[in-house]
Amino acid sequence: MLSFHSITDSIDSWLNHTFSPTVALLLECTIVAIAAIALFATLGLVLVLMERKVAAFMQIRMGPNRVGPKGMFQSLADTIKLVMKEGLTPDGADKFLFNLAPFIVMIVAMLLLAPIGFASGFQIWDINIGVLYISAISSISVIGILMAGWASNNKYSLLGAMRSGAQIVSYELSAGLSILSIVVLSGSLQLSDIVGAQSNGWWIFKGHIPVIISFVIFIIAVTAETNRAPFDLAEAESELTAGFHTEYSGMKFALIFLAEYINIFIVCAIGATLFFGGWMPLHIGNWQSFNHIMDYIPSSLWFFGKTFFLIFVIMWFRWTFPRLRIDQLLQLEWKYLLPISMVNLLLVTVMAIMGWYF
Amino acid sequence: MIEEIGTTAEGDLVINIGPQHPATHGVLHLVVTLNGETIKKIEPHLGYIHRSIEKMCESLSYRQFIYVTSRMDYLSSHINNHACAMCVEKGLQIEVPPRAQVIRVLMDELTRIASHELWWGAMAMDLGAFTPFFHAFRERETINDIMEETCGARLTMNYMVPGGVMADLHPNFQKRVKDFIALYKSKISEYDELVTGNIIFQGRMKDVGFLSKEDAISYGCTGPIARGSGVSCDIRKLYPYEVYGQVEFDEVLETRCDSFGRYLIRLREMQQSIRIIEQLIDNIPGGDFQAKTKAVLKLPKGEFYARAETARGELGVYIISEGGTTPYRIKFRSPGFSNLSALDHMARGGKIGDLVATMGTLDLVIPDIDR
Amino acid sequence: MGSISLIVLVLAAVAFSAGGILVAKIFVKGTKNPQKGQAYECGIKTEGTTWNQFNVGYYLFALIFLIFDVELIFIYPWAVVVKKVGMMALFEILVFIFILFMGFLYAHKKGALKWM
Amino acid sequence: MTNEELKIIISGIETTATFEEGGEWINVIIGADQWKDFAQKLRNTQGLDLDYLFCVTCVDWKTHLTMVYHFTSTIHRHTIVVKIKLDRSEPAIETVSDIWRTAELHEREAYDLFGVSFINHPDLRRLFLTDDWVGWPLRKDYEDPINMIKL
Amino acid sequence: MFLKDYITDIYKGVKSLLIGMRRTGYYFTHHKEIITQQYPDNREELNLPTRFRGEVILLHDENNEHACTGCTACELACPNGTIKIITKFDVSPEGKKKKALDTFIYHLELCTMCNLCVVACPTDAIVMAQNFEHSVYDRSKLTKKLNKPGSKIREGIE
Repeated sequence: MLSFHSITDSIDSWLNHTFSPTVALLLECTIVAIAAIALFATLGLVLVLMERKVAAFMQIRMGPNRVGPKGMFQSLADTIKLVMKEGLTPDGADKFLFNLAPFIVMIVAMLLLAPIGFASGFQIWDINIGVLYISAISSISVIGILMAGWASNNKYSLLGAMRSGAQIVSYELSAGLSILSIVVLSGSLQLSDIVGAQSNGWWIFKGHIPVIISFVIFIIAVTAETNRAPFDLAEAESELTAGFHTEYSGMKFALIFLAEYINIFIVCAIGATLFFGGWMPLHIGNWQSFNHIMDYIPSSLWFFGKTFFLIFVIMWFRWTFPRLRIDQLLQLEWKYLLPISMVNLLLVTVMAIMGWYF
Repeated sequence: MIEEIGTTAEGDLVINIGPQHPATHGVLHLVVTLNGETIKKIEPHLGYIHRSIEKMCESLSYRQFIYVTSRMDYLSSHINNHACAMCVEKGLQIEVPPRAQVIRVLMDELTRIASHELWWGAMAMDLGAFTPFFHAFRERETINDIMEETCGARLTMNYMVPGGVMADLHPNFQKRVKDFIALYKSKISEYDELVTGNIIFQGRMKDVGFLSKEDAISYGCTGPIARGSGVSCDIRKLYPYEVYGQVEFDEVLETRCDSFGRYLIRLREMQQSIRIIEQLIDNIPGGDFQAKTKAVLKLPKGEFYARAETARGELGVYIISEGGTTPYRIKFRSPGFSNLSALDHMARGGKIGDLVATMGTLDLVIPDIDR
Repeated sequence: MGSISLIVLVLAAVAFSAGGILVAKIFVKGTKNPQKGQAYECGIKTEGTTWNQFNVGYYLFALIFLIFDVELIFIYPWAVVVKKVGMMALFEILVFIFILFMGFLYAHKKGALKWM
Repeated sequence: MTNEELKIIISGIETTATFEEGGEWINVIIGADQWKDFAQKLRNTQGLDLDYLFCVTCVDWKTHLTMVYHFTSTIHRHTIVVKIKLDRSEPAIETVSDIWRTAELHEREAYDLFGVSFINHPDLRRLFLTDDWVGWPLRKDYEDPINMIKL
Repeated sequence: MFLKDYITDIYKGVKSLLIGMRRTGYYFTHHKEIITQQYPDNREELNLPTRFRGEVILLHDENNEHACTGCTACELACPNGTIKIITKFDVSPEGKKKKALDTFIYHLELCTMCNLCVVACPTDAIVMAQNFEHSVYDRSKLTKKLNKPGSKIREGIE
């Protein structure tokens, strides 16, 4: 069976046989970098097209259907357009920070790729504090947004950045707490361990209602953290035209835009890993034959399938709900999500200690 | 905090919202003074689309000037034309044939539904929900198609002439309108599912943009805005024109006084319009669709004032005639202009998000304000 | 791969972003126009400065977040070992979350969580 | 309330008021000096209660300007029209924007297009036209060779 | 009681959101409801109603004859000065001079399709055509001469 694990292993052993260890390491680094960049580019193209198609079908229209078969190359054409656009920097802007901001958001998005297990045994860095690493790195993205908003010297951008600051830091808490409930159940911070703990069933099934609650909280919190509607107050185009990236154009805009979509992918990938067992195939109790068939589906397909399902849910939110107001947004977090997730964490703890899960 | 509202102090942010802004639905320019997110003052700047229609009309004949008024409130262009035609008829003392009266009322109500549909979609879009906009256009397109078939145009129909309507109804008209009513009734529950019942939407709309009954009268608000504050001001009920006196419908009133009240008013008004259409569609009397008029119309010396209930409120047409073929002075009392004056009062103390919600319920059409 | 992957990924991100911007630079033939440098404010010139003192409302949340986030970090090591320690861990975290919750209620009562 | 009854009440509160026949509503003509007082009384006199000002406009009669105010009472549903002659060279009249809030924008419009200055108006500026515009477009003798198309 | 309200709030809120998602989910899976018209592709099926007002045309029959007497009623009726009629004097075989149409100039760029000229025409010589694709690269192309070269007035039209 073709799997990423064997491919990476064979590449690794071939490199180490052919070259000296230093060169092999360098070459591996290059391969990883190229793979990451390729993943970024592909994901950007696919997710933008997916978003537009999902939006279109929900809005009883066709969506992009001119460029390529069924409009498949629409986002490629858009990318080419964005490359051809002039990237302006406003006169009054803090030029250094203004140009730095897209790099920051891109670096954050890229760093978050490291601990994600894309397939069985296919992970860039299986860090033993994976969950902590993710919470830590994802907090940095707010700095990029604040930087972009403040440096633009534009009032809309400033307001958007400020909103986004208050919003992201608030939702960080309940996202963290809901992730913790899985950590409690799995007893490890390492993502591969968490996936391994779900080999006999995903946490969302094994964990009863408390895990479902923490999953709902997680989805709401990450929707808010990635500035997606209904929490897109940082952009809020009917209020602040385009929020923190009002002044960005051309390639710099494209980078911010891309990073946003990559962030969605990453949080959905983490959600899939924590709650849906990552690359683990679906196994149902003692149905041996069913479980065997499921095993034949490659693990990477499982992972991407789950992730894209979560992405679809987040898109579904966007094209259904109106936007919240800033005070309601924070009220939702501080009045509902945070107390609930605290209590929920205790419930999960009791469940974990008593062993009340399958 | 509250006592600071209305003053400008250090640390306040002055932001221009409009003329090129997604929430203003046109070229309205608001200068907003903010403290953090809280609005302290709003100053509307108008005139970006001012064409001085009143001056233009002074050089147009009584047949010609009607078409210009379609360009004021283009979403209820038919009702604008109606008010103008009624004013001319008042001056000439023309009796409009019953068939024409019914046709006019049918078209008015279709226009009102189309206008409210667009508003419903745009309102949801202001609050960040894009999908309802497209769903609203599905119904609106059907009305536009009906209009196109009978009147010859989709938006600026110019179907009215002094004394009646320009052409008879299209043979398909009755059937298509009935189809539309069936379509509308099958989709009405979706409006509640998608928008009205949504908790986020209600949270955004409730207790936002408060306008008390006294303020609504003092600011000269009409239409759904005043009715949302409990002011009875439906011209169709108070001063019935054409066949409005003979059909059964309710004047929708709400006493919530907030954005959500105004939102509900418009939703229910659409249903009242459907009710009017249902009563009339099978009872269109025969006869002429136009009264006999002279080729060149001359209004007698005097002043004439006619009003009609557009989708936005009371439209008044005030003609001063010196006996010639053109009006000496014409004044359009447009609903949007008065409604806009209340915006500052309604939005003060709220957030930027509230401003958008309030402005959405005002249903501003900028050419109507600028004229 | 180990921690070296972080450096690799940062470099990849920088290369990707810089590459994109540079490629765009090659293609774009920009024209000079003083209007282009203006900040976008719906086509009207900006009034006053943007970088002035700002309502404190936004920062309060950042401060409260800081407190809670630090507390949250303490829960991480606990979460890993909770299954091994058993009942004792539950009591400990009960006390911890109780104190945290009291702090939360205090902030709520003080109106710090209300938007201004 | 019929027009005759209204006439009696109005004559009672303002002796200098004259009436103009014709038209569906009662037309009251008073001088600009009495206007502010009269407006207060229109709003507050019991039985009149004209709380809703729905149309404010000005007419250029080439020899003079006339301000026209349309009032309705939302309680009694009667309508009256008040007309005030103004000097054409320097038209000035007291504002009523403190009695009816809607007048603020309407008076700015009249100022913008006719050049009537409203005394004590809180914010009397051009509404539609730019602040440096010369002339009053809706006056009959206004000429704008660039923007006006003669048919 | 506080807790009960708290939980009912959450329940109601989540329910309303799920109802909304069910509606959009329905449309996502039911592609038959799509109402988009693929405009330039559906030119053939595009059925404009006969009353649709696209532009003014002067009707010509197969003998290249029209019904315009050059009476300028349409020119007077037009609010925008869209129509300009230039007349000439035809000399009939009996030697009588008769006013006739020379050039019917139509400024499409000024036209608002208000139909007043068609209503005003005493001989029904002009009608509204259904063509709506008027875009051109040069504004001057929108000024049209409506009477075809060599056309003349139909017999019996006064």
